[in-house]
Amino acid sequence: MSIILTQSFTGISIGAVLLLIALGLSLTFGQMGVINMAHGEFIMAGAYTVYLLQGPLSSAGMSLLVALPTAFLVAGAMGVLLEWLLIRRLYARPLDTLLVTWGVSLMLQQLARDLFGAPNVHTEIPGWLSGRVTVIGGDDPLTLTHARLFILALALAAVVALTLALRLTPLGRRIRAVVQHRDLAEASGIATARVDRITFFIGSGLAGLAGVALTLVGPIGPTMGTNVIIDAFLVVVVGGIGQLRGAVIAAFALGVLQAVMEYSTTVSVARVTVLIAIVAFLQWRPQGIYTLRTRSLA
Amino acid sequence: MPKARGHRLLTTVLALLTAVVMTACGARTGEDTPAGRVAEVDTSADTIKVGLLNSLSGTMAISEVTVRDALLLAIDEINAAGGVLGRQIEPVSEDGASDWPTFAEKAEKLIRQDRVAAVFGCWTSASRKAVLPVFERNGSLLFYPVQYEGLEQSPSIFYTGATTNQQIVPALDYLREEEGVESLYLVGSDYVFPRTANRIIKAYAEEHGIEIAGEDYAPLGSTEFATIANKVQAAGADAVFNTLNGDSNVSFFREYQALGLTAESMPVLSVSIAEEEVRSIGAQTLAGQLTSWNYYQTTPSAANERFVAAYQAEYGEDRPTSDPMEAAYTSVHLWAAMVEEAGSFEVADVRAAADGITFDAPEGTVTVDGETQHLHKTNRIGRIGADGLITEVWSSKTPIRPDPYLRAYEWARGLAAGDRS
Amino acid sequence: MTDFLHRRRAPAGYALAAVLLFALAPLLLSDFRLGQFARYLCIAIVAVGIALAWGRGGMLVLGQGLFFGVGGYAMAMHMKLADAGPGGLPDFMLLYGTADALPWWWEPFRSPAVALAAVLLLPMGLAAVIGWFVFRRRVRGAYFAILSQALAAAFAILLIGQQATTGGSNGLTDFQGFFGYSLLDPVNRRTVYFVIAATLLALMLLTRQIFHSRYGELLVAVRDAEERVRFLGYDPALVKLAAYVASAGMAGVAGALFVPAVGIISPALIGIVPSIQFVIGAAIGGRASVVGVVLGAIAVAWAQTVLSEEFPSAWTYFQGGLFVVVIAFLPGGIASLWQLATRRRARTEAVTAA
Amino acid sequence: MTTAPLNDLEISGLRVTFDGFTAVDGVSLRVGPGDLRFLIGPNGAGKTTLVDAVTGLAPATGSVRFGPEELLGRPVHRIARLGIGRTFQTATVFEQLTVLQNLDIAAGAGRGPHTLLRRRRGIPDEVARALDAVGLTAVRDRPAGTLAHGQKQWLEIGMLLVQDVQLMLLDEPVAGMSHEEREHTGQLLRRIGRDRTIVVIEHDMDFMRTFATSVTVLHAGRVLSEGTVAEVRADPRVQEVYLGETAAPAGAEVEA
Repeated sequence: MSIILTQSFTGISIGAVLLLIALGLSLTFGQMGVINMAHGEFIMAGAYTVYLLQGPLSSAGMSLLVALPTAFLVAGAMGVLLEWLLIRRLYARPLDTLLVTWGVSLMLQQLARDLFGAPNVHTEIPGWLSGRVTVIGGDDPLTLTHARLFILALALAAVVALTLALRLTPLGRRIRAVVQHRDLAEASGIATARVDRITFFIGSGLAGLAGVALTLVGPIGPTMGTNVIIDAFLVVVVGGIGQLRGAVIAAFALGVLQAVMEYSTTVSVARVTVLIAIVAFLQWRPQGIYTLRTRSLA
Repeated sequence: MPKARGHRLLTTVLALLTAVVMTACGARTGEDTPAGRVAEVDTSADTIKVGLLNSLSGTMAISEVTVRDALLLAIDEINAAGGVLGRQIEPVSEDGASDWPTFAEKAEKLIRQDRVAAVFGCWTSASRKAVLPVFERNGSLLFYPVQYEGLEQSPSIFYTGATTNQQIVPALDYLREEEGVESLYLVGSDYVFPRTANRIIKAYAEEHGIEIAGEDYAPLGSTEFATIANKVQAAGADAVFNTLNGDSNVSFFREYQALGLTAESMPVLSVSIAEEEVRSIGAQTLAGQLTSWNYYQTTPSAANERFVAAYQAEYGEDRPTSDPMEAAYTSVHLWAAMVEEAGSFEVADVRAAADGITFDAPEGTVTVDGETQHLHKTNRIGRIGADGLITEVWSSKTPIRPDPYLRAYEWARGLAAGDRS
Repeated sequence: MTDFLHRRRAPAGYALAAVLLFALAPLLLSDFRLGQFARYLCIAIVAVGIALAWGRGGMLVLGQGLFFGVGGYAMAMHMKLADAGPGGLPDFMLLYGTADALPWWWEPFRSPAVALAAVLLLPMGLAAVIGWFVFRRRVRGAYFAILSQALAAAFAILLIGQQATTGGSNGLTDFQGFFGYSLLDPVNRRTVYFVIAATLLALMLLTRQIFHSRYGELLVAVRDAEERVRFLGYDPALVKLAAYVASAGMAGVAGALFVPAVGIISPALIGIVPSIQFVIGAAIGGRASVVGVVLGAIAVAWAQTVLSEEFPSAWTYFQGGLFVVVIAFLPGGIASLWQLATRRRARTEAVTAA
Repeated sequence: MTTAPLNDLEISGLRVTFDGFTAVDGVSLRVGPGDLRFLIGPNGAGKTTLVDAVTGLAPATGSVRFGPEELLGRPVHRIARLGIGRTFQTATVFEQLTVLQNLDIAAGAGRGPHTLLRRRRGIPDEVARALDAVGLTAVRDRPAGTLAHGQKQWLEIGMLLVQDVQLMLLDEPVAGMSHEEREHTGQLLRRIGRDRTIVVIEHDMDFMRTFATSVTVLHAGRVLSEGTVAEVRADPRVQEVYLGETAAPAGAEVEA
């Protein structure tokens, strides 16, 4: 009985990680149509930020908190650089963007290897995140770990902040205008190139946040980005283009599906099942859970 | 129409060529091959060449570079002491690039092009399986320095790491006898070593009345262990037998810790975590947990003190030494001893001289078993300390005779369906 | 005018390639180097299929490892059974398997005819099923690329998980014979090379024919304006499906030939990274040119062998950087440089003539 | 050439809804063979959506029949195979292919694999005729992407000709053309319209007045008026909602 609850929460916490790694993509891929394979390496940059900050800031908790905004800025800056150097030249060729950014991700991984060494590095988990809370006591208790709760909270906070920013701020309105009708937005005086860059900054910055969160559950190494990037894209693909709520639903649905399948079968079977479920789902809704309808032929 | 004629011409040429090559075929299977079964070793120069085949790039580089360093250290030592049969050893290093076909290709190159006397290296079973036919086909020698899943014996390979009865079986003995374990949970990465190890463990458990509370495999490189940790906790076994590889250990131990499991409440015995891995997983996470190897950096012996000192002097004070490195270091010394004994670099002579060769290795004295081409090795159970070093808590006292097919163990009968001898 | 020249030149080019592959390479290269070269040629065969599906058809096939693996495993299963002899079990099953009987799905591969047919038909059939579902629902672009990648990853995970019947992460290795001929004999290994080279040339010619056929033109039309083609009464899903299936078949054949040439097939050769590697060579060579992709694939594989051992770190930067620069600034690949040059020359000639 | 009987296009009760917005709201109309019907109306009247619905691009309810065949619910390419073709507001041709290749593809929907997998040898008759009809013979080997705007429109019409469509739906075929080009296009439509049914969406009133045999005026998704040019011009409702707008010179050319 309680294992069902435990697994549901496990699914939600897997979903929270998926949501965090996919959230930035749902901006850059979902809203701008840029397929950034180096997104995983921005996540890696966020994780290494925690590692670097733990040296000078000896307190693990402090360094984690400082790392959140720092990683956002670091990854965001990397994103802006990438956008300015390469991606802005390739908006008309989305598939080529995919390949170009994959090449960039190769180089960034090697850079990490040269800077930090090929082996994984590890960070300390702050004391206040290493415990757990007991939700249901008794013989067969349901406990939730602090780290997972923290990730869940971080993911939801990021979604709320992003939603509010898109809805309420002038910048958000401009971003949405550009997404919905680029030419019209340009014609009405919006500097679309600048909006693109800012959108990319935020999307990449969110990858940095995800990297900070990942240090709580997994290793920090040069290949950590590659391990998550496909999952992140699948979340956005299932969620649908241009909709944050799609990504949220997709992340938690995939997380719970994965957790349930893992529990009842094996991890390998679960992975394969989830992938096949996604293919089947796209049969039913090729454009994902939510779509923006347009009249254009393309 | 010149174009159409061009095509027809080409087609004809192709057809002819195909016909020619198909008739120019060599031996059928089963016939003797003209290639000969013994590699020609290049003895023309003043030096003797040996091959080092390790992944210097790719995912396995982390581990394999340390092995390469240990191999080079041993070669330097032998050269400094005057070489082998009076010749200096010249290492030819090739990168397997963590890619199995590349391993096979580079092995072929070392044997046929460089005509080396022996090759040292490989880490994963997959790479060993990939190069094995190359060594057998060319009649050359590979020294393989990593503990592995057993069930293998090739005249072309000397296995200087532990086979299962020198690592897995003693670990089970220890858990059963010293820790009183009555139920086990098996967690491993999804590849050959964990799956085979777990088959052995299950056979052992059946014989000794140990309950297997669960068995889970995660894809290599997997970092999501919440579910597996939940299952481990829910099963409530006395101990966990861990065959996870690399990165996955970080995630697994973090989840394990977060659930409030400890080395006291549910110890984890790992067989793929050595000093090098402890460093990248974090000693804080692993402190108190158990490992099973033949060697630790802390193993007390004069040979080990020399080895650790020489290694750290060469590669850095902060570099730990580990079991596969020690086995690699030992393998070069063993080969040199075999060559001296044989008085020849030829593979057949070296192999003939192998039985009974001993070496005073950092792990203690090891002896070559000529029949299986494995080593007699002492098993040591260790506990990981907060300083990242592993200290011995139990040992088999005497070297264990290698038994890759576990023929001496009644309970293991039928484990390898193919071993009907 | 250039078109005319091009047509005259192409057969000559292919004849030259035939001489290079069949005469010069075997003469100049040692057995060891020739074996390496055979491996590059297998990768080049996959690249030819990529030129068709991606270069011509616009479908970014990031999961060719799936079909490469299916073809490779089909061949490897047959070779394992042939080695084991009539009624025998492959060696790894005896070691890792618990069953004494051969799994039912291995049984058909005892027959060489079935195995050869499976090498081609299994990947094509699989591609037909995947493509039918995917293209009919108009899943395309990045969606298609990511899906095909996910499928390749899923296949690799599936193989690893079934160690008792697939050899798990070790894959299938240690083959003694290839259709009755001993692979221990260098003469036979050389023959394998010739078979691979002949297959590559034949598939290059076939693909060239497809490029110049009406179907080739139609494929370009579908790539550039899929919806418009629909209004002409074609079903673009079927047009794309045909190219996708053909490219899958080529990848399958390449995988099958890879096995006797290299002596191993394993899940590590068919996952996400190897699948992208197939595309890298094709992209650098020039995605839409048959000769371009082949040269690109061979060059990248060769450079990988040579440079990665000398400078592992620099090689990664170089490969990544080259890839980025070519895709971003020279989408036609190296092949387009050559086309650019000929076009310029043609223009100069035209000016001089006038 | 085809000997199929000439068919009527019959639309009844056609309704198209996007996310709650009704773009076409119960339109019924009938166009007979040999007719050159112009479909006019202010921006957002539902003209293009109507054509989308007929050609299977936009899901719709109601009924669209061409001769004996009901079109609604069929996939786009099946409708096209019934002899129904269209052009788009912005000329959509295969820019990388030559004019000849464009036309050859348009002619080939019924080709079997055997023909498809071979090279084109020579120029098929219907392609030669279409090249001649639309006056592109001289540029047949040029990539379509290099054609002038008007030439692209003619190429599109040529593609419909080789497709041998019985019902042609043209979306602003003369937008952006010079006066001479318009004249040329009009004559072309008149010629080819003799044995076909043609529906033209157009904003250019002069063009319409010169070449239309009949006119349907759409407004807010409904048919406002229908008849000859003179009848429609005389309709006070049309003057009120639509023709009045033409006084403003800009609005006539482009629809966003």
